[in-house]
Amino acid sequence: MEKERLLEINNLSVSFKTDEGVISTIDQVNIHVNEGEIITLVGESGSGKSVTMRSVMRLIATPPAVYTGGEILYRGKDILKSSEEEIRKLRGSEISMIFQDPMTALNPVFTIGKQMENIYLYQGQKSTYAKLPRSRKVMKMEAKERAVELFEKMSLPNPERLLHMYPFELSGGMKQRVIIAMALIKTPRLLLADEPGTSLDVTVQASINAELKRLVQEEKISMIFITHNLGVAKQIGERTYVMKHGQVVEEGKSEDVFLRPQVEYTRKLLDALPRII
Amino acid sequence: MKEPMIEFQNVQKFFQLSQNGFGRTRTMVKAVNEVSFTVPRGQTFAVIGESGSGKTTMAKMLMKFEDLTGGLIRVDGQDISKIKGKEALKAYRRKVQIVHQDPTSSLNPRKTIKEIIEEPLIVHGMGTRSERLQRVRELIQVVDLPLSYLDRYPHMLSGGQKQRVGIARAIALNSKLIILDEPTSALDVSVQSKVMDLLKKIQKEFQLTYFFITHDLALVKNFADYVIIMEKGALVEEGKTEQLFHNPRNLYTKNLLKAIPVIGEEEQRFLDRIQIEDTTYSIQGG
Amino acid sequence: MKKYLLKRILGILPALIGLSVLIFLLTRLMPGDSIRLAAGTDATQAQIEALREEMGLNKPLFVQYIDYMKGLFTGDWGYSLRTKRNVFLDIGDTFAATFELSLLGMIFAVVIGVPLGVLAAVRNNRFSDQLIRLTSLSGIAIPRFFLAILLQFVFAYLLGWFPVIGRGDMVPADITGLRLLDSLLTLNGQAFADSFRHILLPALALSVASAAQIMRLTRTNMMEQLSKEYIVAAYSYGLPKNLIFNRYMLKNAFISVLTTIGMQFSSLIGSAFLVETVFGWPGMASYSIAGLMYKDYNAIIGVTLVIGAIFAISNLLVDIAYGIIDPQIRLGKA
Amino acid sequence: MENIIEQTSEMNHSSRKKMRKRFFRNKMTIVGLIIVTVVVLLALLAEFIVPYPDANTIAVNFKEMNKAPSALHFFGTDEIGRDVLSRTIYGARYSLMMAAVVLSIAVVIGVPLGLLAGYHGGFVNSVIMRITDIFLAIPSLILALTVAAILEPSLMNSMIAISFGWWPWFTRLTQAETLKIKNEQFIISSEGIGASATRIMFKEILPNCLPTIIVKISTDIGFVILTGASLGFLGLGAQPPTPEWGTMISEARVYLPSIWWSSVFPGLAILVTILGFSFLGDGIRDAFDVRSQ
Amino acid sequence: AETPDPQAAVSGAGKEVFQYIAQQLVGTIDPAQIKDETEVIAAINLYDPLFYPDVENSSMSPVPFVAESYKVDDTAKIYTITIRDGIKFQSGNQLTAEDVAYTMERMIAINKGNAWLWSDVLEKVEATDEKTVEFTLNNPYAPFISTLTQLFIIDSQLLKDNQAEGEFGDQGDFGMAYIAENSAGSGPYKLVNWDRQSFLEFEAFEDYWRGWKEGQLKKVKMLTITEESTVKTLLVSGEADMIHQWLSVSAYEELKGQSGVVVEEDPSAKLQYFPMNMQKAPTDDKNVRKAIALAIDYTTALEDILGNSAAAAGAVPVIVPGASKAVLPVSQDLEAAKAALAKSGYAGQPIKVSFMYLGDTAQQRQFAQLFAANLAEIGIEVEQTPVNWAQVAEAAVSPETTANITVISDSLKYPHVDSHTYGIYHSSAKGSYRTMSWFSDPVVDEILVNARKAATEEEQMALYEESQNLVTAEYPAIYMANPTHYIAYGDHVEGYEFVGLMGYDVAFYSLSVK
Ligand SMILES: Nc1ncnc2c1ncn2[C@@H]1O[C@H](COP(=O)(O)OP(=O)(O)OP(=O)(O)O)[C@@H](O)[C@H]1O
Ligand SMILES: Nc1ncnc2c1ncn2[C@@H]1O[C@H](COP(=O)(O)OP(=O)(O)OP(=O)(O)O)[C@@H](O)[C@H]1O
Ligand SMILES: [Mg+2]
Ligand SMILES: [Mg+2]
Repeated sequence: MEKERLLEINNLSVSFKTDEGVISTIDQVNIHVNEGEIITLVGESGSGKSVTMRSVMRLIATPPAVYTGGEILYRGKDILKSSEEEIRKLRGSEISMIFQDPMTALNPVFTIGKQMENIYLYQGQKSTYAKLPRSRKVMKMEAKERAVELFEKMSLPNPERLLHMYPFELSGGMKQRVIIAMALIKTPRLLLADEPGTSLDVTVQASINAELKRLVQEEKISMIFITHNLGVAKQIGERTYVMKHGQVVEEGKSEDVFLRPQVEYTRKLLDALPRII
Repeated sequence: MKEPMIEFQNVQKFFQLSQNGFGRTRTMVKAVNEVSFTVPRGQTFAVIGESGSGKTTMAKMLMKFEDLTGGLIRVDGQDISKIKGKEALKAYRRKVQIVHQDPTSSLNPRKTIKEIIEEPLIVHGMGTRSERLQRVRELIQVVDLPLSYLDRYPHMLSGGQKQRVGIARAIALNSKLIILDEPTSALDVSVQSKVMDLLKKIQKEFQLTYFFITHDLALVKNFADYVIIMEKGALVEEGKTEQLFHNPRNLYTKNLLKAIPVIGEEEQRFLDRIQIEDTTYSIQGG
Repeated sequence: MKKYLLKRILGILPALIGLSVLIFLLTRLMPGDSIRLAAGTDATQAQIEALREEMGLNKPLFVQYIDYMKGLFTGDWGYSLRTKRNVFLDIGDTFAATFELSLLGMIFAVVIGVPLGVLAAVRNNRFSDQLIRLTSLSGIAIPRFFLAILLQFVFAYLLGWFPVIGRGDMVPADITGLRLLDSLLTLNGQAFADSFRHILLPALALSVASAAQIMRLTRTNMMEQLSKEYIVAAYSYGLPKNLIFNRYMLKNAFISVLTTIGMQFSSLIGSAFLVETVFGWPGMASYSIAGLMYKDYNAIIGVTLVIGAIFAISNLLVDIAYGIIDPQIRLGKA
Repeated sequence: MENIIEQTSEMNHSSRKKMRKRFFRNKMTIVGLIIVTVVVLLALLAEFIVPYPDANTIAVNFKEMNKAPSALHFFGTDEIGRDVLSRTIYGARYSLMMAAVVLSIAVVIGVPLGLLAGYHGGFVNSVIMRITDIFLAIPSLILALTVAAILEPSLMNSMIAISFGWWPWFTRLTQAETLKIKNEQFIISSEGIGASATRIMFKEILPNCLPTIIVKISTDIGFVILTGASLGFLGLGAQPPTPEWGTMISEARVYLPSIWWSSVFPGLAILVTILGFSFLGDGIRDAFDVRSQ
Repeated sequence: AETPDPQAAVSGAGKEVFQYIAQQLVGTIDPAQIKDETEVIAAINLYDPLFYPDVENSSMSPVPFVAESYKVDDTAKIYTITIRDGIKFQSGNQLTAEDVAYTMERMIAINKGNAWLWSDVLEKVEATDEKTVEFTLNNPYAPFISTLTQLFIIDSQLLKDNQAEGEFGDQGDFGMAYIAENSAGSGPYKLVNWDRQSFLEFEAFEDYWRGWKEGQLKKVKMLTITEESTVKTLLVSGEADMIHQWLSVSAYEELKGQSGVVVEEDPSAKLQYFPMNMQKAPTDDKNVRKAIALAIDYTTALEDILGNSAAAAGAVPVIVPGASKAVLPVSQDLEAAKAALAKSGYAGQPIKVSFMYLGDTAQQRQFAQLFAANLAEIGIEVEQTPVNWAQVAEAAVSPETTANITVISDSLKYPHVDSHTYGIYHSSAKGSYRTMSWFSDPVVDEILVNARKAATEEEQMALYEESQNLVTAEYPAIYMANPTHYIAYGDHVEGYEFVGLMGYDVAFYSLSVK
């Protein structure tokens, strides 16, 4: 049974204007995600995974980026043609993103609680002075409850205390979990996870990935999971897209892509993996 | 039997933290605590452990960048704590070389590849200018890079190429012991396998001993002869690679094995066999 | 935080002691005979010798230094050869004026520099950004004394909007010696207005270069913030722009601006000497410059140490502010 | 083989080209470059350019004193009838020389000390940095004033006086850079090779500090000129009849506002020169892509 | 807004303050320690001297002031002075002969400031009764009465009441601590506020013995500003009422054109001259000095630099009684200069002279440049040494440190020709900025001593003139000008009268405003 198309990237092309001239970075990329689905995006460094995802969030500055073609349809509406206002309303509440590096993705001078609260209160608002839908006090309470709930689900110890801590007081693993919780505080429909925790220890990374997958499934959130680790890709996504030099070279059910690769490039990548038996 | 290349006997290294000027209150970090092992010649000896478990500290002690807090390290039969004075140190460092984790920061961005590879030769006063140049050319061919790269600066090279330059420099002095501190963790899988192949080739060619630090168990499986596992400064498990994979005993080792992301069904089954009795595995992180 | 502060305070002392030794040596190295200068051209040899003895200048240098340092803590800062008074009193008379001027200059610099910097960053490379940058550079490039003369000429002489010189005649109750503050404390609006009219031009002349520096730095820092991952993240959460700019970015950008404020304060106090000369500001400048000309040992040492101390304290305050803003330091994990 | 060489030089070329491109990206940089070139040329060729070469000598012409700008004297004449334009052009020489001398002294003293302190750390670092702190504990203008007063005012002495408080900044900068760089792995590698401390400091660390140092030099040029002018203003800088800009302003300011030309033009010269160097400095910074402090 | 603000009244009163701008800070207000012009200005307004120049008759010769009359005995050694009746100190005490004696004793004991005028000549001072004080000299001393213009009478009772521990035995500190901060005189003004780094504020002393008339100044602020352009701006903008005499000539020329400003010019008793160090090569050779004196372009100097000043005729300003008529102004004669140089012991050698001047004074810079150009014409190189005033005083200490030529502007220390003859050229006067020629001649010494004790005025003046003739023949200095004395004030100010004695021109009592 076909589910609803949540996101559809059609023939997306992106170029960058640099000192050396205009460089085409994303070339005719097609990706889609259905309601409740988890897909993975793999590819070597620089293949354009992050640029594609950030395009969905409209987080790439233009210039230097130039959208040379294609469309990004979120529930049928083209994100690339939306106004700033509309985008701001989407961000965080409909589509959320988890960033690659936990060390730099948290604002160092505010407590975790404050940062979560800000998102809960002001997400989608035009300005901090705008009138809030509910009483500020009530919303702050709600924000706190929701944050604690998410922290618990991410197996973070001592969630209440965590709210009063600053990023530098947390370990890398904890930060990465906090970042995930932040992205989910407004319960988006679609989560873009850009290589969460690659800079962390293998064991920590493995458990974070497991927790993330569980949480997303529990909350019925769709997810695009980016990684360059083929093993991880296989374990997490139902479907997989393989990217190379800004193009999608192979896509399909993860089982198929990894066990029966159709494309030479995918095969080469798989061969390069060290075998343990 | 030949003398081992490296011998660690109850080696300890403690760091003092938060030294304030007044009180005597000090916190100790036991970076390496009572570790003993021997590394035979001509083999690859792998050290595995999570971040902060003391791997790099061991490498630093081997390089004589750090003194020991306790115990003894012998390299090539020589107690390295006895090496004193500039000249002796220089001579020792001809024997031991290191390849670092991050290929970008391990090359001086303001020097050409030629200058970088040539540096050890100059420092040790080896050969005339033209002889040195000859040697640099040889070396760059050993690591499969085109000669034309000699005049390039590091930023014009890809990660894998930079790591090759690092390797060329490490073998320039004909050192027999090379420390590899996570040499491929910053590289893509496909590049990683090429660099590892190169390292294997060179090892065979020059009979090198590798002290191989990593946190990637899968890599170890294909590359190392012997493995030790470190956890919080202590050696928690050791053994021949095969043995360790088939019969892990330590909880942490098991967790590490379970965390290897694999593709094949067979491999998955292999990992699934590992039983973890204790399920209260808590969160850790750097 | 406490430990951090204690460490900072203790860190200042060696530098100040070092400074005292340095200046002490420098003054004794001065060629020429300051005692003769002080005694006056008509003084006899005996008079000169007497004065020399009175000043303790025939003792060994080391002893002189120790004596001086002892006096420093008991309020005996030595006798000024020129004014014939305890240097402590002389500096006390002039200190508040210089301090008020520099302080207001600093406040102006921040109040002008930071918002302009933010504006320039927001309008990155557009016309207004270029204009702000060009003006700010000119602000740095124009000699402060020259700017002071120009401001005085235009606003006091040609337009007559402000008084030419001085601090004004309306002296509020002397509480801190800072007239603006004192008149606020005593709710004396008249005196406040008068003091403000007098201090405005000199403080402005003083602040321009620093404002320009702060503006440039704020701009650079804001630009740097723009590319920070947590700012991109903040956008991705759909947060309003003003929240991102005014809190997330500015607070971080301001931390590094803060560190230079201490430095700017130092250059402000230095330049206050120039500006005071032009605006007849009754501060330490004329006292110090005359002190230098007359080789008035104790005056030079006194002034230098006071300025060194202000500088150190202002850096300390900056550090405290820094600690308050930067949680990493506040929570003592630095 | 030929092909390879060609390819290499092309790569080198393109990196330099990138730098050049970054350098020229901002139009202000070009303006700065032009200003600096003109000022330097004026300084070097003053004798051949100035309309009244004797403005730099003891010649006097009291009949022509304090004359407003005219076709004969574009910038007017000063208190003894000398051509202000000529003196302003000569002034470029002294101001630039001042900057060059002060910064040379500061770099020669400051940079090696900074390398030493940063690289060796520990006791050496403490001693050097504590001494540096002493010099930094007081505004550099005031330190320069004190030293200038001690040394008897003259151009040479004001340069010494300014240098006195200038080198610590270079020490501090170099030390901070060295601290950053010394933990880079390429330094550890060099140590691992057995390279000597001197070699590491000067061959490995120094080249990496250079961009920062050069940027600092380029922005400092203006500040040195300003400080020199301030000393001149307080009568402790270059002495008459030296046509140093600060001294010229200082001499002529008594005639303000009616006789404005003899102080305003040297003032403008300072302004324009410093603007030029600032623009250029910004360009150099962009070229090296070193973040401003 | 209905109720009048009491503060507004105060600010309105601020307008009544007469503002005078001085060029230099006041270091001390103790009459026993005052030295320079601004200090004398402070003294003349706070205190009353025993004698005062005869301003009413436009003469500098001293007339009794606090003194009522005086007598000299036949030996010309004992001066008996009667004190005027009814003079009250600001403290309310009556001014008596006791106070005069105390003032002089204190002066000698402290031995600073003007003490040198009397320390060598005074044998004793004694108040013989309430009204009479007797000065006994050890030698006849012709200018004695003139020097008493510098004796400002102190309230001895007040000082004794406020005496602190000190080095002067039963006189304690001679009230030095007290008088350093407070005025203790009978002068027309009381000190109300003194900010040492910028201003003094005076207020009229209601019971002043000469009384008060409508329009006289009630409140005066004497403010020190060193920036010349600021001083001009202050006067033109009306913020200042009167400014000092030390601006550059061009500044007064500029001010002349401004509406509402009066620039007053007077021929002065100042002497602009350039002592040549007679004990340092090459100016130790009379012919070199002569050559230098003849090489200078006096016309340019007088017209362009000094703004139409009178040429100096020798060592004593022309308007001072006793100035020698035989000495004439020198004028440029390059041929004669070259001839003199050829006769000198340095003929044929490269000659270099050092020239010391105040670098921050426009006029002196102009002189330096002019001299350099003029002397180059006869082959003498000038090494310019711009300095500040402190350095001049310092250099004056010995012949070695004194430059070959120094720029000096000198005014009468007391209204007597003795100030410019004995005070400069007698061998006993040494080591001050006035004596940078290092002139020393036993014949001149003797004439000067004789002049001081001469029996009749005629004889005395003849001796003073003779000394001048002898001195100038040696070319100890380049005598340039008796420069015009400038002063500028707003046109609402009346009553200004030029006196010519240092500091006396700025006696606020003589002024009034419309
Ligand atoms: N702002 C930019 N200006 C110029 N080029 C850019 C910019 N951002 C990205 N690129 C280029 O776009 C390409 C794709 O980058 P992207 O970050 O999407 O790679 P990625 O697949 O996410 O790699 P990684 O696994 O290393 O994160 C790269 O070649 C990169 O250099
Ligand atoms: N110079 C030092 N001073 C204080 N503590 C140190 C120092 N060097 C290392 N440590 C501490 O010693 C422990 C071991 O560090 P080490 O660098 O050897 O770990 P590692 O196993 O190499 O980790 P990674 O995988 O992150 O490289 C860590 O807790 C570290 O914080
Ligand atoms: Mg990416
Ligand atoms: Mg490590």
